[in-house]
Amino acid sequence: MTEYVENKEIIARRIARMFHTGDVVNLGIGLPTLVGNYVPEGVTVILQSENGLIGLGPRPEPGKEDPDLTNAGGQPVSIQTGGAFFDSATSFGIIRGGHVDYTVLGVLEVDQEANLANYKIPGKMVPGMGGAMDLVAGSRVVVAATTHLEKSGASKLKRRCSLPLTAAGQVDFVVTDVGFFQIVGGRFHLKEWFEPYDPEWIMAHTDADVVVDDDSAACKDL
Amino acid sequence: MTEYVENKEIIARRIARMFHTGDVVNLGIGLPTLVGNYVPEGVTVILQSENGLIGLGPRPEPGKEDPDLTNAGGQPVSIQTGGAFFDSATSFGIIRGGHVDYTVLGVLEVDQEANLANYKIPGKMVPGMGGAMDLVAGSRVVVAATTHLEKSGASKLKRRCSLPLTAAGQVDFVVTDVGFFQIVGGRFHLKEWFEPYDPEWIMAHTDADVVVDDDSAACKDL
Amino acid sequence: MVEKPVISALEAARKVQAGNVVHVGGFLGCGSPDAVIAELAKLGTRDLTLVCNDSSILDQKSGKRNGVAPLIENRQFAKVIVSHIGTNAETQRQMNAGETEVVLVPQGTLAERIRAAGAGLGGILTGTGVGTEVEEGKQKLLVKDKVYLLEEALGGDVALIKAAKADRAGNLRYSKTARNFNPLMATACALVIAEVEELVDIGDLDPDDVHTPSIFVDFIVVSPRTEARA
Amino acid sequence: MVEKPVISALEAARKVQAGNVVHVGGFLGCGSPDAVIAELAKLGTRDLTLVCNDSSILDQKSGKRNGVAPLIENRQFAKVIVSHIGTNAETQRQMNAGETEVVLVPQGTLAERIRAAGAGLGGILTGTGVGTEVEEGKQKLLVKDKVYLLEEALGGDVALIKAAKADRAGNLRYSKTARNFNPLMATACALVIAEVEELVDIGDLDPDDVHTPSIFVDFIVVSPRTEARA
Repeated sequence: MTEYVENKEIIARRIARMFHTGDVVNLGIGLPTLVGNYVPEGVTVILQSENGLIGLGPRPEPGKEDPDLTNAGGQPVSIQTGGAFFDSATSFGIIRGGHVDYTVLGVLEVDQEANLANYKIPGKMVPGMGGAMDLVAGSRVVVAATTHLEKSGASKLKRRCSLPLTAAGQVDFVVTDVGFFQIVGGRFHLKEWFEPYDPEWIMAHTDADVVVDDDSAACKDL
Repeated sequence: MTEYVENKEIIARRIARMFHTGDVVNLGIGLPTLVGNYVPEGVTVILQSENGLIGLGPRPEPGKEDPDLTNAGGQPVSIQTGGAFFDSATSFGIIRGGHVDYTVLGVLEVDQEANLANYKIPGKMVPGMGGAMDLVAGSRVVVAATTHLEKSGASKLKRRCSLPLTAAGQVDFVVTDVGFFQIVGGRFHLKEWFEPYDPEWIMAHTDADVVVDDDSAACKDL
Repeated sequence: MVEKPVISALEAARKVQAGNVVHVGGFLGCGSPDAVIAELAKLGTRDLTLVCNDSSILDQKSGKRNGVAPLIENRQFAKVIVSHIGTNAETQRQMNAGETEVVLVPQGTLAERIRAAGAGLGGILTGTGVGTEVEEGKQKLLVKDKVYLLEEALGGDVALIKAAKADRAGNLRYSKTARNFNPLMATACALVIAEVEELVDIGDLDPDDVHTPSIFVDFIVVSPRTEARA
Repeated sequence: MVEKPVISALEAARKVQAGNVVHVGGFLGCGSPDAVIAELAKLGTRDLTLVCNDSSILDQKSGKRNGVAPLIENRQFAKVIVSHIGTNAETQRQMNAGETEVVLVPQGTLAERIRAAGAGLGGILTGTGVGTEVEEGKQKLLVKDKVYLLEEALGGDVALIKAAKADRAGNLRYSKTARNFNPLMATACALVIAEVEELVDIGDLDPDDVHTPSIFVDFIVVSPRTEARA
């Protein structure tokens, strides 16, 4: 059977294809940030950053950083022409009010009931939820971005999350480095698989109910 | 006995003396607006207008009116240097949040339980409450400004309001053209009387419980 | 940034469908989208629900009318949700005659209910209206020994708002007290149409000075200020 | 307009009393009142409750620290109410050791709870946290078939905020993402101290461009930007 090799780039590439011009997108820290690098030419998305801006731009050249202009990870960024700044209540009004089309975020676990856990490992690591709970509860479409397997080989996709939830029943899509999944009716529907992995491999390496629909297919030229 | 002669100016004059420099004050439409004309020299109050500004200034000269700059009655006004504009949610955040020190407003009825009615006469006149309910519920100090008697001779100060209430138990002071009242413990305490009226006259012409405290006195040089 | 379609006042008015809940900005006519309102009055679209601070000024004696008054006169609203109708006797007449349903909401509560809809909140707890007719039929909650009314979010289908200036992306700036309910309504409706006096290029507005970020605005109508407004 | 007292960072820090609930602006140190924090750290005032977006950055390896980190290191807080402690391992250590009580609040809920306190609301209904540990001990309400948590207003005794510019009346303007929680906290505390980089005359700020109106601000501390901040 195919050996699993972690591939974050393919996850970012596939998610970036979900967007259309004009979509408002919030990209979480870490892997989701990579998504911004792969938005197809001709598609203009508008990045929201929950610390208070619309029109997030790239990191400035060294020496041009402004301490008053950072992203939600505290890193120096820029703002695109036509962007806007606002306070945290307005920022989360945008998020909670459904004005963000897509939120992409990393997970510790995601399950077939559309639950997501990513803010706490009791007794071990408690970074806090930051803006994640609002983003998952409020965004129109929630995309979980994750490698398919842990370093240990365990499936990140679960029947039921064991860690404290970030939000219940809010995840719409899960994109891993083996496939593209939609959660519907308490199951992971494998809509696309990324070769060399195939449905058989994926079912064998996912600790949850995976359904392969009639219209599912291999995803080409990622 | 002294004959009652309506005198709105004396009401406005007495209320204007309540303020200290820096107080944030909202003046209702009609009689309360007059209060602004009598603020003592050396006292600088900051007028809030619920339609969205701090630093309300006088009506501009004819021909200098700006259709984008009005008071809560829709009349052309100006803004003082150092003022600020904001939206209606912020404006009522200021009001409800206790950031307005004094609200002065007219009444149809005010009673000894500190209730106030000024927005509706069922079946007859229903202008609506506008911002009055928030102003009375939210301001630190609520001052009811009213002539003491109706044209009919009936007392505006009541044991219990008969009209629908604007707010329950929120009025602190009532200033009429015969005296200055504080509401405490379910009674009108006459703190000052305006000559030629005296406590005897006032008790005889008020349809409510009026108490004259030991420190009450005639108000001189109004 | 993505440019927003610039349409005519008539095209804007056509986007309002019979039966819609329509939020209209303005305070006694100050900051109301007059060009779009004029076209909507001509179209005569009916059975609308109005959410607005007030029913504007309609003075039959002086002939003065502004804001939503032409729509009230036309009886285009089945229901109006406002804080004040005292400057428009026709609204009161329609209410008394049972022709139009009038719901009076305290102004601060109205502002927060609209904001709540835009911000994805189910509602807010306010002390305003406790002990008055406003509390009828509402849930009362005790928080830290104080009684509050639960007031529910109030969203809408279409927001017709007015700003002084837009850039082509749809970022807005309001002028003075013409701001009032406009920025709140921009967040609270499925479709948002901004009538503006001036359209500028993307980049002409300082990102620190944008009052309504572009993402809230769907369409722009340009209607320069005329003498008639003053 | 009335001028506000301009005081030193030390005088400002002295206004914070042991046991106070202190709101501190800033997001991972961006937009935090560093001069006042430095003096408060020197004073060592204890048993404080912190309300802040996060416990700032404290990286023992690189030596990088910002925002409220010096106060955390000093153990001046009996309790911290924040959305995130992941960039300050010392907060987590104190929490695990039972030295400091840590209350984690979703960031949007934290922002709204602070705003609610400033706006005189008892609380707000949010869908955030439903079905998670955040809902424990909270009232759940059903509005239009959706479940919401009742989240209560969160005010404070003192707000230590940071703005780019103040006029002498206390009107404030923030810069870029250094705005964050600062304007909310300015409304929510009994005493508000604004640290600013630049003080200008009354009249120098356009009333349409004021981010925090003067009436919210009690004291101004002027602390020009230094290279150290960048």
